[in-house]
Amino acid sequence: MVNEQKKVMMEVKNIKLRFGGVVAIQNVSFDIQEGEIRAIIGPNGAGKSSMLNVINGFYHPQEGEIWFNGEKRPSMEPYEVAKTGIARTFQNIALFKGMTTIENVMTGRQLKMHKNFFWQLLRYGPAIEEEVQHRKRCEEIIDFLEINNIRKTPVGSLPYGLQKRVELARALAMEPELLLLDEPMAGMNVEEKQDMSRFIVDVNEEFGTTIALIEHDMGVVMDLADRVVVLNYGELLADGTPKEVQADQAVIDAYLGVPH
Amino acid sequence: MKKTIIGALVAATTLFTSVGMSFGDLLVPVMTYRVGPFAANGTMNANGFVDYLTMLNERDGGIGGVKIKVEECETGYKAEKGVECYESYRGKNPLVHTPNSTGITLQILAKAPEDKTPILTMGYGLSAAAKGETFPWAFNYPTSYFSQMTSILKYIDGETGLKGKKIGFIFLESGYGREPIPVLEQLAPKFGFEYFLLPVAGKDAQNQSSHWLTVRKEKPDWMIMWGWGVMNPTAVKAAIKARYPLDRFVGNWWAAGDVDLAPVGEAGKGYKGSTFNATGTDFPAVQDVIKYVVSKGMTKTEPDGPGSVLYNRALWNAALIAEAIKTAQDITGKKEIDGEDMRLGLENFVLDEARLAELGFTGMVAPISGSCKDHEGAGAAFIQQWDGKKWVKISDAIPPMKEIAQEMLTKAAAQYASNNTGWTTQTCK
Amino acid sequence: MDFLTYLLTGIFLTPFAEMIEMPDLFFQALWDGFVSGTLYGLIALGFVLIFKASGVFNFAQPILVVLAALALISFYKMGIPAWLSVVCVLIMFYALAWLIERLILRKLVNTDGNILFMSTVALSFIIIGAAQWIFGGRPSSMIHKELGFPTGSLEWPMFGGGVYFEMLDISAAVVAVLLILTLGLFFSRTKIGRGLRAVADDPQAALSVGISLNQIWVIVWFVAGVVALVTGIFWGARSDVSFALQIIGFKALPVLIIGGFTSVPGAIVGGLMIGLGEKIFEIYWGPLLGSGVEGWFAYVIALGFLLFKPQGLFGDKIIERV
Amino acid sequence: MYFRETGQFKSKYKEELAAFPIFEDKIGIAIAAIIAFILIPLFGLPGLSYEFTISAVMIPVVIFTITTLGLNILLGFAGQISLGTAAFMGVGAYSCYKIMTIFPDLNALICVVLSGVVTAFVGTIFGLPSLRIKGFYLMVATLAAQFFLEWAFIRIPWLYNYNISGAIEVPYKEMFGIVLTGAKSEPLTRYFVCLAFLVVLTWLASNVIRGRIGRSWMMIRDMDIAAELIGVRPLTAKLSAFAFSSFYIGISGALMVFFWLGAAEVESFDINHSFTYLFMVIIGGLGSITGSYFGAILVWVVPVILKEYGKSVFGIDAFIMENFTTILLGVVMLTILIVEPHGLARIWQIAKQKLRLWPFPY
Repeated sequence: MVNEQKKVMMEVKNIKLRFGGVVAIQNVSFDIQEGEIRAIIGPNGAGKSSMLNVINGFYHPQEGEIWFNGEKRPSMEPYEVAKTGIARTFQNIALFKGMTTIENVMTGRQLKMHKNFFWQLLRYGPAIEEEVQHRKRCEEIIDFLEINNIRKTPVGSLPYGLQKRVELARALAMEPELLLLDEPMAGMNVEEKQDMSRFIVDVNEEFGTTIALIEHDMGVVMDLADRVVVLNYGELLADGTPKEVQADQAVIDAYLGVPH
Repeated sequence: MKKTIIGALVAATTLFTSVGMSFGDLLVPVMTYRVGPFAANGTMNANGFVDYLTMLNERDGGIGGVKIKVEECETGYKAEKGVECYESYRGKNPLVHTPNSTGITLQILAKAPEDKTPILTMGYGLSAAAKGETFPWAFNYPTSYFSQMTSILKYIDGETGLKGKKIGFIFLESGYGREPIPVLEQLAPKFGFEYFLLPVAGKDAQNQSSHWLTVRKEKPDWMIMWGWGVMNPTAVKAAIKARYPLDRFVGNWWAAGDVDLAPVGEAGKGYKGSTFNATGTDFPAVQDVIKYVVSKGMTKTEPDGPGSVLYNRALWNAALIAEAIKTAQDITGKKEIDGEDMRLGLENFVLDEARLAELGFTGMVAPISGSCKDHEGAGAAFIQQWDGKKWVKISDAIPPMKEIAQEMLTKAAAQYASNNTGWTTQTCK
Repeated sequence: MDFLTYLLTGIFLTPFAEMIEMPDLFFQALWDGFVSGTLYGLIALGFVLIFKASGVFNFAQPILVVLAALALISFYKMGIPAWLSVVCVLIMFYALAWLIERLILRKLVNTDGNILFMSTVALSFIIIGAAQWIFGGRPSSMIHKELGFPTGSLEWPMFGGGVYFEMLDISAAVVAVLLILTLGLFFSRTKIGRGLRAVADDPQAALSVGISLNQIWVIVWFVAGVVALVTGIFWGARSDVSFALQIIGFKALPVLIIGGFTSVPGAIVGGLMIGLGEKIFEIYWGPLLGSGVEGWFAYVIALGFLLFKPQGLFGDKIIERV
Repeated sequence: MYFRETGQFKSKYKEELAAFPIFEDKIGIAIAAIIAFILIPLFGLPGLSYEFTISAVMIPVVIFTITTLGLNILLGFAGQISLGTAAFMGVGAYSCYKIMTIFPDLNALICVVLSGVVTAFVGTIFGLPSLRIKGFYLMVATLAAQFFLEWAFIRIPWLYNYNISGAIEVPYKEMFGIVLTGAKSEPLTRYFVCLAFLVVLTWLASNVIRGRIGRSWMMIRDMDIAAELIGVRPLTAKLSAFAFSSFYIGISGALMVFFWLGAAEVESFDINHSFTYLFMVIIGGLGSITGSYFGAILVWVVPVILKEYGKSVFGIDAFIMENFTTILLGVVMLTILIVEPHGLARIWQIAKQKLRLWPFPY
């Protein structure tokens, strides 16, 4: 369903990332096309999360370049990367425990709200208008992800599955161009996985957000992803449609282990 | 549940009655500090003051037949708590305030005229308060810090001369410690001596090793100390460690109490201090206090209290207030007097040799009488030396350099009045 | 212009000239700095012990020093012979450690660091109130003579003047070194020592391995009490025992920053650095700034460390994971 | 049953975001306002002399509530611990004194606000370490600020206009004919000035906290890494928290000296006061505005009243009462930490919840 000459949104060229002696990523390059669901898979410690952190500006690679929307991106701080429209969720949930669900989702709107300090003080006229307008956008996302019943409960007390969904809601509230999902379905039971997959597909189709997805469950990856990148020990193992990757011998060896 | 309600009711009623009752008494509040780094000295001040007034109640049934109600209020030598204590006596008709701290005095000095209650800071407080016309409501009999510093400098001049000498001034970093610095600034060029300042912050009072290393560096001929609380023994100990000759080390009357040198003991031999009251228990007034109060156990004083420098001075402080109350009663003819009458008493009492003999203070303190213009009395101070166990008087009374001190006091008073617009003054006839 | 020259000479020239001109004073300053450094190190040691073993930053350690000193003097005043009153203080500390563990630590086992830290601040307020009530607020002199520690001082004449070493300070340094060695061995060699380190890393894991958490914590607080007593004796001997010691106790915080939280040698090296640095800076550069700079010097040094080497010299690196 | 929220639905988001959406909250605030503005000025507190109530209990409580509010913004909402509160109050006091002496005819209230701005600036500078260090280390950095400022207040004579005693005296100031500061001012006028400051500052604080900036503080507090990834610049968030909180603390420092104490020495800004303010925030409840009120009232009023009753009714002398209140403070703090780490504010919320179901246990 995705034709070849799709515009490339992000391209990562021979990234090399080292922590002291440990090499996390060994010159990996791949691209993410606009509007597609790009999966990144690989065994534990393959460098998937590190790659996400590189895109996010949290880690700065020793070598390699990142191209975004056709321009070479200078080395940026995480909050600058967020400004360019890249949102993410976290492997082990990073919600704001001191706030309720609606407040957490509202934090996604941080970058969109610009009323300066003076208006904030008075919270009158334009300041309150802006707040209401963004609040409306959040309510839409909450309806979209069907978490209206937990709107006022503090996030810390929510079950695991719902917390993941609130995190997705927060990321969506940023209205990102590129959404990075770090194992959104880890630790979920079957129905929860189905719900989350449906949401991911809806987000991709309805909002047109490009999604980069890290996931272990091959079943989910196969039917969700348009293209798949396989990493192993920090190196690029394979890159292609799910069917091609499934057939690739190197990938099977990596996953099922090779007697050598 | 019932018991607590009754308890609360009783509490409320006694409170109201006690407030009412105080009008029948002569309420003399005193701010004390039995807690914190200044506790040792503060306890002596408090006990002496309270014991003397209790003695008057026991022996003569109060003053002019009216019982004295003396109330302590804990300040821990902190300005904030002092203000709190002052506020807690508003509306209870206190006769006079005894802050026992220069810091607190500065805070309440502006409030006293509004509440018509005089402040007596005996030998401490704002020196400029000596000028009665500018400070109608503040008194610092018998002598102020300016006068004392001139007396000490006169003593040094007598011992080794001042010309070409170097004097180190180590002082507690507070209103109290900084008060006499203008005297040094003024007299240094006049007498041709140089001086350096060694401020000791409250929290460094116990850690003066670097201060005394600077003393070794500067090599002064004389050291003068304006210390209080735990700073005093620490300073003398540090001086001994730094091999500084103790007979060239003079503390002011708040830095030379028994309680300051007891912890140093024999090693402190030679350290000098100025004072205006003699030590020892063989004065009739002290004997009465021991007989009527201390021996009957109606006091918190330790046995070593009576006769010590600070205790006797506190007795004299209470005696001054008692005499002023008596004078106020005589002038106004009223038994229960208020703040305004007390002010008159403080300006008109007469404590000549004869009166001192009656009260039993002969030989302990110099005679002094109140006056409208001069709220200080420019009293003399004499020097005593620690001989390892007790204080020994080694000089007779050294009057302050009157003209210099008075001129500085007038200037300081004028400056204070100009700083505070709308400051009430009085003109004496 | 002359202000600039005054400033430059004041910073670079006069101090060194003074050092050369009066070397005995310089060595005396070094010795005094060394002694106060060891005492800062001892207080910091108390902090490290409890932090290493229970992950709790014990804000009450300085007040424990004051409590130990006051208790010792009061027991002695009650007529108990000197060394016996030391034992009484140790018994008191064991009971206190047991109470603290039972009433506070047991209930706050897995709360986050801040709450535990705040509880020790509250604890220090309770101890201040109780100590003042029971032992009275009056500063009193330490009974180090009765404890048999030598008094008087040695003199080392040099260049006309002389450097004076108080026997008391020497014994303080000796005892401090002994204490550090025993504690260093205690932590690495003995069974309990290893248990302590395990508990510090991860209380749950230690529990699963069978180390009884509560018993370990009582021991730790007791050992911290012993360190507090030693510090109290020597610090009290140098200057009277009173509650102002607590403020000086806070100087141990910068020592911890420099030496690192979890290392015993770090506490001592940090202590010495602060002690020496403070003394020299105060004597030679102090007058330029109006003196009294000792109050904040240690903290400014610590701030410098914080910005460039947060985990201090010996502490283990703090790693932030996403 | 007293606290029935049901039946109060919000049709518009705007109502949802109002300061006190629930009707019962509105009543609660109204009652508190009546007590503070009308009852106490007229009758004072039962059992205490009227002047004492106003000038030794009420004025300090109002001032310390502003301080606690300021520290709560920094510690409760932005998660940056600070032990330099007392020193920042000192900065507020000394800068207000300087402003008043340099511009003698400037209105007193403007001087107080300006001193708040100056303190905000100084606070931000001392907040810079927070960019690199967190938690306990930041606390030691603020300790450096505390001790350095204490040293500066004594050693820079310019700050107290070179007057000998080193203390600052309060000049005589008046506005619209009413005497505001100086010895002649009525305690009642000073009380109302402080109360007005408190009300305005509370309103501003609650606005900012529920807005964008407040949310960025809370994000930094809960998980600063995630906050950064969502677009909150740690520098602006942390420094704005320090600035805003120091503004409040500076104003409370100026009010303390010019509208309560009447003069000030360095001792009123020492480290022990920083601990007391920390207690007020923690006992009151981190991250809650009503918590700041509870904390200030409990930690200041209870000991003062205890001392007053203890002295006059039970004749316990001040020495024992002083120690007793210190112990009591420590014990209350510990129980709060153990029972409910979020302080009185959370206990109040639980109480509200219980009120909703009142006759029924769950």
